[in-house]
Amino acid sequence: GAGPVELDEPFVFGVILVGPKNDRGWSQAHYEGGLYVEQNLPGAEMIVFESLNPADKPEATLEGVVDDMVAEGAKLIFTTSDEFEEDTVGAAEKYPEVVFISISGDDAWAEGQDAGEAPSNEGNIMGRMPDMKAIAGCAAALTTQTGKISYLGPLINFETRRLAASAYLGARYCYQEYRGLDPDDLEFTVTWIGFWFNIPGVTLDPTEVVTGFLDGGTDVVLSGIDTTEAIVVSGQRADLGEQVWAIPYDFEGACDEKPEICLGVPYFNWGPSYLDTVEAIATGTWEQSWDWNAPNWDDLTDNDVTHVGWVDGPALTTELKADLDTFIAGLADGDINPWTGPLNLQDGTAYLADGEIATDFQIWYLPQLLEGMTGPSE
Amino acid sequence: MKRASLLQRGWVIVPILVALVITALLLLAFKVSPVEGFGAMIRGAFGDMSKTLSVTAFWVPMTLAAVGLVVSFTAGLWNIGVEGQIVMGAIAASWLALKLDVPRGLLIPLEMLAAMAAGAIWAGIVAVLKTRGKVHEIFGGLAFNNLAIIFTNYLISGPWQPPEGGTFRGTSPFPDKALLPLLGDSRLSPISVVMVIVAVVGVFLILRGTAWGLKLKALGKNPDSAFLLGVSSERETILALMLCGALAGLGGAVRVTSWFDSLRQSISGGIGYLALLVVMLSAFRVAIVPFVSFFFSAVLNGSITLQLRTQLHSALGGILTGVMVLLVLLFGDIRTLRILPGQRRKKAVPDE
Amino acid sequence: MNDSELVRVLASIVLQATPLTIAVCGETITERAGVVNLSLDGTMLLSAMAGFVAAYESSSVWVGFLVAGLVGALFALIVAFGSIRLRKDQFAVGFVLTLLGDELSAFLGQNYTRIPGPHVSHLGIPLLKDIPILGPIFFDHDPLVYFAFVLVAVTWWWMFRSQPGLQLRSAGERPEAGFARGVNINRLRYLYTIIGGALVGIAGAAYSLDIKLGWSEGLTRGLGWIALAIVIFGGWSPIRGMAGALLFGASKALAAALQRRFPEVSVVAFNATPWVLMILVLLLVGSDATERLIQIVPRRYQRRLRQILRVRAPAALGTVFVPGETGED
Amino acid sequence: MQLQIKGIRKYFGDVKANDGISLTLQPGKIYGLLGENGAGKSTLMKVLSGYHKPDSGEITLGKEGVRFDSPAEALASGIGMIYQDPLDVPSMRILDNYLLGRDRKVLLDRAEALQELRQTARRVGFEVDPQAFIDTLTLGERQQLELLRLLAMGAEVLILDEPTTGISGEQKEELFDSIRKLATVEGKTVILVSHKLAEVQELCHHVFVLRKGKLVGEAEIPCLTEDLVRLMFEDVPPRTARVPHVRQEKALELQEVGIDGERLQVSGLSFDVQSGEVFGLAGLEGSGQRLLLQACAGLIHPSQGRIFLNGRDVTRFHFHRMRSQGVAYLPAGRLEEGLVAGLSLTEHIALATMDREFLIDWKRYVEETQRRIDRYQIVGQPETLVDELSGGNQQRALFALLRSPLQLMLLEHPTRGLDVRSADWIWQLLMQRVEDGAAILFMSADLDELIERSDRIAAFSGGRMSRIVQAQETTAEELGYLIGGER
Ligand SMILES: Nc1ncnc2c1ncn2[C@@H]1O[C@H](COP(=O)(O)OP(=O)(O)OP(=O)(O)O)[C@@H](O)[C@H]1O
Ligand SMILES: Nc1ncnc2c1ncn2[C@@H]1O[C@H](COP(=O)(O)OP(=O)(O)OP(=O)(O)O)[C@@H](O)[C@H]1O
Ligand SMILES: [Mg+2]
Ligand SMILES: [Mg+2]
Repeated sequence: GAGPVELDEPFVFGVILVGPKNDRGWSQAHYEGGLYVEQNLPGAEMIVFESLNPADKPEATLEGVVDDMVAEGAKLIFTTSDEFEEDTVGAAEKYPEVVFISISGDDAWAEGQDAGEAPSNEGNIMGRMPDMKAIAGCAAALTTQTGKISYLGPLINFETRRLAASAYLGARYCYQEYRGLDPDDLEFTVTWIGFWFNIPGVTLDPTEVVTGFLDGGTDVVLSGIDTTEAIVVSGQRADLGEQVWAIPYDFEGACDEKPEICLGVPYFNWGPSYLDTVEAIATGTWEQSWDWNAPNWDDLTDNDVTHVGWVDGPALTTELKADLDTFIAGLADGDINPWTGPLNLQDGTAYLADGEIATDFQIWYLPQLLEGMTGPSE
Repeated sequence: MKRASLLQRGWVIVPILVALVITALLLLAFKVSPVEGFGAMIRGAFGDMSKTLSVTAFWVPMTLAAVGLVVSFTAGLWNIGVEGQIVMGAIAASWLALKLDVPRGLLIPLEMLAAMAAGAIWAGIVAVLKTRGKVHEIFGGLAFNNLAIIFTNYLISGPWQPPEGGTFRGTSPFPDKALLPLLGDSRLSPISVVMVIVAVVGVFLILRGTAWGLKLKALGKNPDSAFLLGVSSERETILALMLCGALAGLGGAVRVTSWFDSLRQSISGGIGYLALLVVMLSAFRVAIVPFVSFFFSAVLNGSITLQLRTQLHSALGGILTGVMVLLVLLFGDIRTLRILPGQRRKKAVPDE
Repeated sequence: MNDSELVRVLASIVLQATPLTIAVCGETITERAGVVNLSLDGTMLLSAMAGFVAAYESSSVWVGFLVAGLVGALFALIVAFGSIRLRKDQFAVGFVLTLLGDELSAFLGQNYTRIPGPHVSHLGIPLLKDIPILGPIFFDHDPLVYFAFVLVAVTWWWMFRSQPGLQLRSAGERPEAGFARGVNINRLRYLYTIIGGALVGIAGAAYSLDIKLGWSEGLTRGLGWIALAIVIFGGWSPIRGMAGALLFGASKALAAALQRRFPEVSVVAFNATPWVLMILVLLLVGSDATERLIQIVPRRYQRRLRQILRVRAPAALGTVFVPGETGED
Repeated sequence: MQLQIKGIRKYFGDVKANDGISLTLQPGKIYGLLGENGAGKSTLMKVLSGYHKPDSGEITLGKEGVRFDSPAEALASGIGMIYQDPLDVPSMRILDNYLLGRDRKVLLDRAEALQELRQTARRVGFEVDPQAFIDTLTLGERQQLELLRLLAMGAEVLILDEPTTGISGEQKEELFDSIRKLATVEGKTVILVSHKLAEVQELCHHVFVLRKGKLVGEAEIPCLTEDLVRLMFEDVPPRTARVPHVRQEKALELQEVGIDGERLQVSGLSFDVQSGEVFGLAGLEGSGQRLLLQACAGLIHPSQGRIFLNGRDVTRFHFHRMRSQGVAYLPAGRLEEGLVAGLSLTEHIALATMDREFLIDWKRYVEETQRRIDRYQIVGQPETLVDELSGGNQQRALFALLRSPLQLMLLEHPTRGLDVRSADWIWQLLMQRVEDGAAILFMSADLDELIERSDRIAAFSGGRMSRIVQAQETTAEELGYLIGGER
């Protein structure tokens, strides 16, 4: 925030979630972002709508929820899923006096593929998660004993490919640099369940997928889905005396499910960006933008500043932590960039030439998984 | 036929009221005043014109499916597969909407026909599995529901992915000419209301006045006797399910061409199951279905506002309707209550 | 896959199939008595939720299982009461309960979503677990797994080798005959419907307290229906039912493995395996085509083959029994 | 122990099945219970054996009054009954069936039960394979098993409800021998329910005769059969004289037809039925005559041979096609197979008579239904649901559903459940059809009906058809032999 802002009148903002607000993952992170605003800005008032997805609520539409929220006085509405991206455009056009923030979208990105699609009262916010995923990948590579890492993927799109690939790049780098092993020996498998969270009968069951990973010799599971199955199942196996670890995702508190095996968690911290947005609107300084917010490298867990974060998990040993910190420091000052060529796509086509550094565009719109990763690209 | 007495007819109000009381108690248990809760629901359903239109728009596909279900229930069939039939209708309509470039006047009827055909075929498979493979329609239907949803997911994440790349949300929006004309800002298309009216009247007439309707009725009550009376049970089973599937498929088309503007994952999201409840609460009578269905739609839409206002889980609407159907099913007919303990049925007493 | 990997996969399948085995066993008991409890899917959801909440609040998994069993028994009681006393359509009552259980679990469990809670702990059986291959697959698990084994064995013995089992089967096959021999058919149907329901409830809690740890909305959705289909595939025998549950578990493990093996095939295609499998097994045990197939083989093998491939529902399944008043209505 | 029944009443709705019946039965004697259809014999026995609770009246066993809430209680007091349709569990083994209800323990004592079963079987001279499944047995064997079970459970009073309708002559002799032994040697009371006078004369010591729910007489055996007939029917109604209408055209022709039933194989059927002819089929239940009717109706297809209808090969025609060829089939079960409970008479008439029409002209059908109601003297309105009709009226309704014109009528027990007058009247209607050229192929358990109504008769026994006899020249005795499988 840019200094304390005082509200003359209550400021109502809406948060529309795709899952339940207590999912210990993506949706809860947003919900807590909203709570952060309420705590730090007296007079700010959040209204939440959870589980807006057609499987849970065929009768609900984004438009209808927005109608209700506007009727309740909302001046700002966060739509927190890529599922909502297109309907947000429609809602923004319907209520030009209300600001809409489509999380993880690209419609307001001037250089993006969908440039110009967003009306002027719609902005995009996303945390720069690939960096954190690289750290997660690194932690996994440092820890693995079997050389087998698995990534529990949700559905396949630009975002999920981007994140899985980042984790892979981080893992490769650390496997080679800190452990002195051949990164080509590292097995990195991605299994997509089919949606952001388990829809029984329709998606693969994440519990079973993780079980399959562990049975197959994987000892570190990275989660890419909104919910906590990866750490829960791994935790169960650890209780049986197996040497396995997990890295959950999305939500800062996700390690709590099973701290003993948690190597850390890359998480979103929406509070600061939400607060900035609310303040900007309250003071009339808000302008449309596409924000891909970087972490606060000085302290990845300072939740008053950083937009994405990494908390070390209790299972990370001190010596490994030293290597990980070296890696993080390298990322922070730019010495290390996992997205440096040569880099080939999964089908073998060259993506980055030797020494070439990926642009935001190339990272955001990654068309396939990378060479060396096992698992479907589309 | 004896006419039901006033008490017999009016009795059904009692379980309905009990269901409301149970829901009110549930609200109280979660520290929400029932007045506020039900008030929010009513405002959410009928608070302004746009809400009422939204309720109506949601009502359309549910009613179409429910009307179809009256036909399959008449034939004694448990068409749980209606959910998948809605989805297949949506897929077929989407297919034409995305791929066919003809004028609107032609495209929309074609979409509707394709949707009906797809729903009918999906139901037909379940029917043939039943008649030829002895797979009960509940299991056939259930499997094909999930297969239809999985097929949708395949399409929207694969071949029909929007050109700018996949999210899992759905296909690109259809061209305007592929969409049903809407009433103002709402998602309600007057054309779809006409379809409902035609369906209700049509099914009413079919069941009341046609030879086929009579055959279904006989089939549903006693397949063996019906067969000896000249009803081809296999053919009528298949046709009854297919007609239901066609109407459900039409409902699916309405979902993609007016409620949404594209094919989405979980395009139906349980509307088919709701339709089954609607039909049960309507005591399998087609003339009552539209009203019960409207009530369901209002409750569900109302519970969106309820959730927003009270932060209570919106499953409350489903609980209200579920408890109501259960109570009406169990206790709605006062005549069957007479066999409760202590009130055994009257026996003929010696009259000398 | 090397040997030890295969063993681990098989052990996981056994573990994952445990709740289904229990549910299938429960419903088999119910249906053998002549009642169809269609509410399995809703029962399992609600009891998974209730079981977790109870275990969480009491810090005891056993309280959790107890409460889950009671919830299952309550739903079963509603089905039994509706069909036996009020003579309503069993399918209708069961179906409504299915949806209601789903909604109730979502609503009542809303504040207990995805929080860590107590769970069943591991207990390898000494000696047995050290048997090569079989040991780790069957005897190095949670007590719940052994409970399922014992349950299946006891149920089978009860059904086919004990006096009460004869009565149970007579209620499902020919209630008039049981009645004539002094069996109180309807009381027995109440009893076994409730016992079956309680087992289904325990199966639900087995998910939230053992297999999937914790509660989240829709935790077991769809599995109740699968269990119902397995009861048919299992030919209303607990042992075959358990085989069906294992087969189903294997098919899901296969789906995940196949996805890794064939990345070029669309991810979602593999999600369809359980449902395709469900139709195929029901076709196998029911369709006339199987019968024609059987007739091809030499006559002396036919009876055996028919026993393996085909199933026959209890003759009085889903019918109402009114003692001494048959034919009066 | 002396068994006394006093003033038993049992009403079903308006039907007075038992209207104050009192009997006294002594041990060591075999009693016959006679009466026309619907006289109330089975009801009385079901009351006695605990299956029905009487509306009033009492039962005394020895000196004590007893009340039974279930058949099991009756059996515990020593009264056991064998029903026409044996009350066993077809999917179980004989031993399990025997064990069911034998004791209340959890553990089954198979060895002991096996011995017991063998012993009892030897006592009455039956042979059993305890491991066989019930559904592989014949009706007669199943009755024997029931008898064994009752004996093993200590029954002192044995009730047999028409035990000979479904068994062969040989089995009958066997059964009668054991019954005699049980009564005279072991001192049991036996009640034989029957309307076959010869059997009663052969076996019983004493008979009771019921009519319309009341005891109308009793007699020591031997006595004059005519006296019994008079007791049973009061005034034997004069039956309509039969005028033959046989024409010289083959309506139905069978050539070397074989049929595979589930439990029975019928083979080598070759005969024809002329237009206007009434062809009767005698035989015990399950001997193959029903299979024949169903095959002629197109409900099942013969495994070999051909069937011709008016010279046309209809072997592979299915039921609905046969129906449109003017073939009518009347099943034995009324509400199970013939009528649809929950539909009105008008709806039935519409279903049965409509042609390829799309809309139903309800007005026309209501009128048509009213006409048929009048014609067939059905007590009911066009909008009456068939399940609200009485049994006899349901039977009439079945006839009212027949279409015209008809080439061939296939009837199972056309007058079962009807009193003598109604039966006669139904036959008059049928004879009108015959006059119009229809052929009738019917089966009946009533030998008198067969002899009186048919032109020709054949009997079935164990899947084989006997030689064909001229009805006018045959006797009930000859038919009895044919039914028993003798040539
Ligand atoms: N469960 C019942 N419900 C209604 N009516 C019944 C029932 N059982 C018997 N009846 C009626 O009671 C009357 C007497 O029937 P019952 O079976 O005792 O006759 P029956 O003498 O045994 O005749 P049959 O020689 O045909 O066996 C009949 O009119 C019959 O329709
Ligand atoms: N020649 C045939 N071959 C095959 N199936 C036939 C044939 N004739 C009739 N059927 C079948 O039998 C059924 C009954 O035929 P029927 O001629 O009795 O007509 P209906 O009872 O008036 O009914 P509908 O109007 O449905 O044909 C028909 O629906 C048809 O499926
Ligand atoms: Mg976009
Ligand atoms: Mg009788």
